[in-house]
Amino acid sequence: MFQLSPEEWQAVALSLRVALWATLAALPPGIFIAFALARWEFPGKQILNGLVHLPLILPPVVTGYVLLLTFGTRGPIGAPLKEIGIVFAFRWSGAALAAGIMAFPLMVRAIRLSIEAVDPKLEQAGATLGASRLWVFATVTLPLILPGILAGAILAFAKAMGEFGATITFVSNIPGQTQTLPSAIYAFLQVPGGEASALRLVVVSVAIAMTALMLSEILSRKIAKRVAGT
Amino acid sequence: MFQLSPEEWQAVALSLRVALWATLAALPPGIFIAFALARWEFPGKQILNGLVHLPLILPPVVTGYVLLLTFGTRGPIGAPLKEIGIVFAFRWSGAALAAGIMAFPLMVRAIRLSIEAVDPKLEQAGATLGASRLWVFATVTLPLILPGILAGAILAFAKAMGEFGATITFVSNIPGQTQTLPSAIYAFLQVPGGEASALRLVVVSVAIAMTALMLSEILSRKIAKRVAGT
Amino acid sequence: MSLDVAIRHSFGTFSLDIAFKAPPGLTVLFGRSGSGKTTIINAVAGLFRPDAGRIAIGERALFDSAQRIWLPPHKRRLGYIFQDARLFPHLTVRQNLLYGRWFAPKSGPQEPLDNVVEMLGIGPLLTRRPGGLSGGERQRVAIGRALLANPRLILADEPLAALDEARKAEILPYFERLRDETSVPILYVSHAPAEVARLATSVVALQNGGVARQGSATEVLGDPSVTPLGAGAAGAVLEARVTAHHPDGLSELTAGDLRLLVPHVARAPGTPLRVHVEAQDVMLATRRPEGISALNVLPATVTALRLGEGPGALVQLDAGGNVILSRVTRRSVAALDLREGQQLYAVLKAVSVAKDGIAGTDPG
Amino acid sequence: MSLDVAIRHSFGTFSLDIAFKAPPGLTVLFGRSGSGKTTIINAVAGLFRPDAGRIAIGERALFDSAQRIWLPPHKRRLGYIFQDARLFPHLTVRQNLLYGRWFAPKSGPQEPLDNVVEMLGIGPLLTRRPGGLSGGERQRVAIGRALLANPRLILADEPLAALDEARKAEILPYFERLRDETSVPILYVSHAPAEVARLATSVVALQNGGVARQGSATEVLGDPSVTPLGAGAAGAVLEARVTAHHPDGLSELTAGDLRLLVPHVARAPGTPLRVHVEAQDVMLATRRPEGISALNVLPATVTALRLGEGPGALVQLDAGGNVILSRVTRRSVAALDLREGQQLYAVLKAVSVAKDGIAGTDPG
Amino acid sequence: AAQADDVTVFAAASMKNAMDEVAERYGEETGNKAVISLAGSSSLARQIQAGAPADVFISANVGWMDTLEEEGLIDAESRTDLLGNAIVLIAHDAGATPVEIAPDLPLADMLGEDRLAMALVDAVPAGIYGKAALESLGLWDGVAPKVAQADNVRAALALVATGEAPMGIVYATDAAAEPDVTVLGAFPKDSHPPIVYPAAVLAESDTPIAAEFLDYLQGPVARAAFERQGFTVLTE
Ligand SMILES: Nc1ncnc2c1ncn2[C@@H]1O[C@H](COP(=O)(O)OP(=O)(O)OP(=O)(O)O)[C@@H](O)[C@H]1O
Ligand SMILES: Nc1ncnc2c1ncn2[C@@H]1O[C@H](COP(=O)(O)OP(=O)(O)OP(=O)(O)O)[C@@H](O)[C@H]1O
Ligand SMILES: [Mg+2]
Ligand SMILES: [Mg+2]
Repeated sequence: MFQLSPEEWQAVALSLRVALWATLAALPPGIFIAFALARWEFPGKQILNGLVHLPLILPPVVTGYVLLLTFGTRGPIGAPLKEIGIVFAFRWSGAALAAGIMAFPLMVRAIRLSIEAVDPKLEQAGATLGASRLWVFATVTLPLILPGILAGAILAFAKAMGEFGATITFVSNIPGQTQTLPSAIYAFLQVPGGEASALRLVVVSVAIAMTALMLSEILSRKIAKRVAGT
Repeated sequence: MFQLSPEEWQAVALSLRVALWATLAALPPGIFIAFALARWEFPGKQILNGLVHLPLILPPVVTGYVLLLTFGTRGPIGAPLKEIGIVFAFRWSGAALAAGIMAFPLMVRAIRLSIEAVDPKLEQAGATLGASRLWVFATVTLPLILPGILAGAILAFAKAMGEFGATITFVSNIPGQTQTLPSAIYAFLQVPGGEASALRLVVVSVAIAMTALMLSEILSRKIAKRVAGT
Repeated sequence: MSLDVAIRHSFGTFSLDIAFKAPPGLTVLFGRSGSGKTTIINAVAGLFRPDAGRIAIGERALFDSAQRIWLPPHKRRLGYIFQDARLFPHLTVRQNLLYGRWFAPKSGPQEPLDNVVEMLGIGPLLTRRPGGLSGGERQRVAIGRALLANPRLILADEPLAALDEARKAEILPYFERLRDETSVPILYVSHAPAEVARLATSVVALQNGGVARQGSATEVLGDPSVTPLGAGAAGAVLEARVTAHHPDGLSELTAGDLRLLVPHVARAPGTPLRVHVEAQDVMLATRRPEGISALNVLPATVTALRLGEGPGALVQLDAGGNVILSRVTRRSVAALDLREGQQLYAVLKAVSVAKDGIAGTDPG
Repeated sequence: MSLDVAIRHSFGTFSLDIAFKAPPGLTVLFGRSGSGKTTIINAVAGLFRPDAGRIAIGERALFDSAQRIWLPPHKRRLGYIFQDARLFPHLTVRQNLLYGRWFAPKSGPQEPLDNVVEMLGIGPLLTRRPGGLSGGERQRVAIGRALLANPRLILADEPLAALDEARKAEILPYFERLRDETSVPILYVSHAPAEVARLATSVVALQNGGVARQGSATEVLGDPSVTPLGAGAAGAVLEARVTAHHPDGLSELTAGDLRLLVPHVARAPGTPLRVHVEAQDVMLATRRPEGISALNVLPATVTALRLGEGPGALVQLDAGGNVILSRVTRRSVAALDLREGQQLYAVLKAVSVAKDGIAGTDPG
Repeated sequence: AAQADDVTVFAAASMKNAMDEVAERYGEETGNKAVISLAGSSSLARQIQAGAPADVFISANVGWMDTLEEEGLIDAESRTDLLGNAIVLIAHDAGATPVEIAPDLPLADMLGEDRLAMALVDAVPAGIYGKAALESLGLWDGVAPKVAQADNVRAALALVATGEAPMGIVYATDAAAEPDVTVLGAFPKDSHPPIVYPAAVLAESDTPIAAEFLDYLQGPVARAAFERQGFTVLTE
């Protein structure tokens, strides 16, 4: 039963790549926005917060469609990017973009919650010892929110592994290029007799995500232990 | 442009009802499981954790299909429930179940993160003053994680407002009974020229979710201020 | 009720192995920073489960590794004043104070909130939340919270460390009352000799996770061979009794055959009192000095003489049946030709005795 | 360098309105719990921005509401020892200690880590994380962290409160050295009279958010009309100098025309020293007493006499050009017929002076 | 297309089995590679509107092909109605007796309190055809409140297969392959607009093998594959 066809292997590899990149690329802006939302007051904060949550609220098809309109090669962002050689449409990078955007709210929330849990008194202590805001962030806040970042990243990774609606709407379902595991599963489910094949892929997808989840739990426990101090 | 048809109003009302119930019903088990994952060690913990994340990883159609198989009137859970008069299939309650399950991992993560941020020393202090575990939870942990619960709830609400794949697969789309906003939006997007109609509904959906988001931010800030102490 | 503690535990490099019996009253744990005081208190509270041992109040075991007994903290009826206050940040000060009340049995005597609030001077804080409190305010609320829980065992980990002298002077009598008027055993950590001398029924001195010495306050503080509180703290503890109040504001105490004058003590005649006389406050004279301000000139006999390694010496005296210690220089030992059995006078200023050694003293 | 502080701020019911100038050296802030000490220190550190005022070190303004100057904390080059230690939980003790080093300019004298670690006795903790440290261990690491940041301003909020006497005795000289050998201004909060007397160059007494009194340590502690540390703490601070070391372990000090014998002081002859003589340790005698253990019998003249409301009285004396205070009972005032201008003897035990009043004293 | 000998085909997802087979055979025979991207017709059409690098489009939905043609996005010359299909009424019950689907069919009564599973009746082709058929037979008003609309025909099939809905309307192709459903009857051909899958080469396609592949789809190999999946092949 676990013989995967070369195309399916491709889909596995692509899903992994997409989910990894989506997660990694979303992390820096995710951390930054989470920090801004947790610690700063600025005009438009509520709007930013709303924007971040948008992909959660909209049906994925709508998000995918919006991406297609804006990041497509003829879209207002896609066209100029194409000029400088960056193309998302119908590339795996587009799948990563879609997955990253869909996963973004989950990641930001998790990181934001951990930032809010950091005692500002520790950050103050860092400042009195000469660390500028940025250094305080890097040496105090960041290490203390590592478990939150990890939680955000794993949520994002899981979401990216499962993301389908926005991806297939934005970059279609081209084997070897944009066909991720969920898209492949979807295609199997559209025809008679495809269930067994779909199930195989579901199992693979779940196995990957569970492994990632387990690793993150172990890592997170390690971090927590260090901070608890022994 | 903002004339909604009576059917669309129904969809709006239904979406609100579904999202609210999904969120409310998910809260108690969400808090419980988050607590178990954050504070207890027990065999099968990793499996529970995996199960909770499953709806995130699986394509929504698969989740919907699994729900249909288990909670359908002939499913292993649905059949006995039917005996006692609880039916999910083709009911708004089924939509709420699907939305709740899809939103569950987001909620649990948020709450779990806040539980992990509660200083166990405060809980110990409660215990020394005579509070049993349950009382410590109710009087110390719970009030301290309110912001996390709120964050989890609002994430779940937003997700439930946007959930579509699992819902339509499980309870299909019956106007007035299971047709939520995302289903309606999806339907509009399937036909050429439906974009304008879809947009109207998207705007309504976003407006509702943004309002909820804003309220939660205000509430959460109030809670945080109280705890910071003045 | 007495408290029995015998525990063994090891944390990596630090290992604890102690056993002591705290008689009814107040037992002071002291020892240098890191000697294991908080660890012991946590074990008694049930916040930490030692590798092995037994902890019991009277006959009731709280923990017994051999019999696999383990009473969870919330069943121990504790009043634990933590070294770090640990107030509940989401509750107001009043709610913090009353927290233990929710869980305490409603029967039995209840300390009225108002008394405790007044003693601690936290009335104006009641509606605030702990967030903005000062260090000392926090500490006081933490004391109140523990005391108001109607505990059957009080654990106090340096409860007064963050407080000013005036505030300490207001709170100390409260602990004395608890010690004297209730049967609640109190385990009290303190570094301050004044507190130890004044409060301790019994003293357990810890060193590197072991018990270095244990005994009654009189024994431990009066033993010239141990100076666990530092040389400066050696002193005698006299069990005295108020005999009279003089119109010029002085009170007269009797301890054995001794008569002592001290500044006014707000206790009725007949009340028993503990008086701490620090060795360094006792001057020796070979003839009765005259024309001096010191009011207490006590005939005494040298019973022991111990020369330290430095320039000092500790002289143990018997004065009217009481043991008194005096700290003098070796030079004086030579100049006065001090010997065991010698008759002389111990000279003691009234105000020195009052310094911190007596309950209810009015700081004049 | 001196520190100028003038701030106004109000938190709901509590309002702060203070102005003081801290001369070079160590300025002790004291006052009862909740009087605003931590608030002031936080304002100086830049952790809290008062409604109005000005804070400056020498000519350099850290904060000036009129000129809209606000230097962020990380540019103030601070060494802040927090009342709650605030160690970084994710860093080891060593990393905590060296944290400030990353940001301090590499030029200039650097205190070696080892010295500080040894003074604080935290060598065995270096590789541990703060999580499992005891209260006192935490506090010591916090002291080390602040001192190792090469600060140009030290803020110490009850740094020794959680420590045992022996440990305090080891750390106090370090603060004395900082005070005497560097130009770093130190703002130091303490409730302990011994610390105040020993460390303070200048003292600011706070009450309810205002400055109740300010002056040099000698002035504040020597003024019989104020007893901000409680009556027990009144005392004189003598500016003395080591003149000789005697073979029997005593050291000889000179203050004005006065010669004092005290237990060995580990300073070279010629070193200036501050000696705190508590009023309650000074006995008065109308004729020179003989055959007594006290080594210091100082001819003195009564310059002021102040009867308190209780049974006590404070007598101000001139002894060889020094102001000395003595606390006696009213009964003694009557018995000795004390009057201003009277010639008499102040009797002082060597060990009493040594108690906590002198730097570098070997606790014999 | 990425390479000269690659052809990218956007095809409705319901054609997966047949298209996979055709593409494989095409590759073996010509050495060229047909890359098949399967998704909903609406997604694919929108992607083509946004400039997708596809060469051939096969839609399950005539409306979308019309839209693309109006916008000049396909080579109108090449457009051809490739496949046909039929819609059938199915039941979960294995022993159900076949019925004749005619205006007198008591469909509403047969359903009772239960649901009729269909694809979205205003959005998804199978649903649109089904609704049209019921309307022309005069049955729609009776059953409309009982229709459970799934987002695609496969989901509607699943509702019947699990027994959640006792009856449904799906393509004959899907019904044939699902063992858990019984076909009650086919809708008369004239009760709904013809069910066709139009195919066309895209206007922007720059590979000559696009037309070649479209031809291949109409050849014998493809015909056999399509017929094996139950489609009617409309081209000669
Ligand atoms: N945010 C705030 N809101 C209201 N009151 C406050 C706030 N911060 C401080 N206070 C009050 O200001 C007063 C001064 O506090 P501060 O911490 O400066 O006292 P402190 O002198 O350091 O006392 P302690 O010796 O107890 O540490 C206290 O009564 C405190 O309750
Ligand atoms: N989890 C732990 N891991 C390693 N060492 C620990 C742990 N917990 C406590 N210790 C060590 O045990 C020793 C005793 O700690 P404890 O808190 O009982 O000291 P203490 O007597 O209360 O000191 P202090 O007066 O400073 O509060 C300390 O040296 C501490 O570092
Ligand atoms: Mg401790
Ligand atoms: Mg303070």
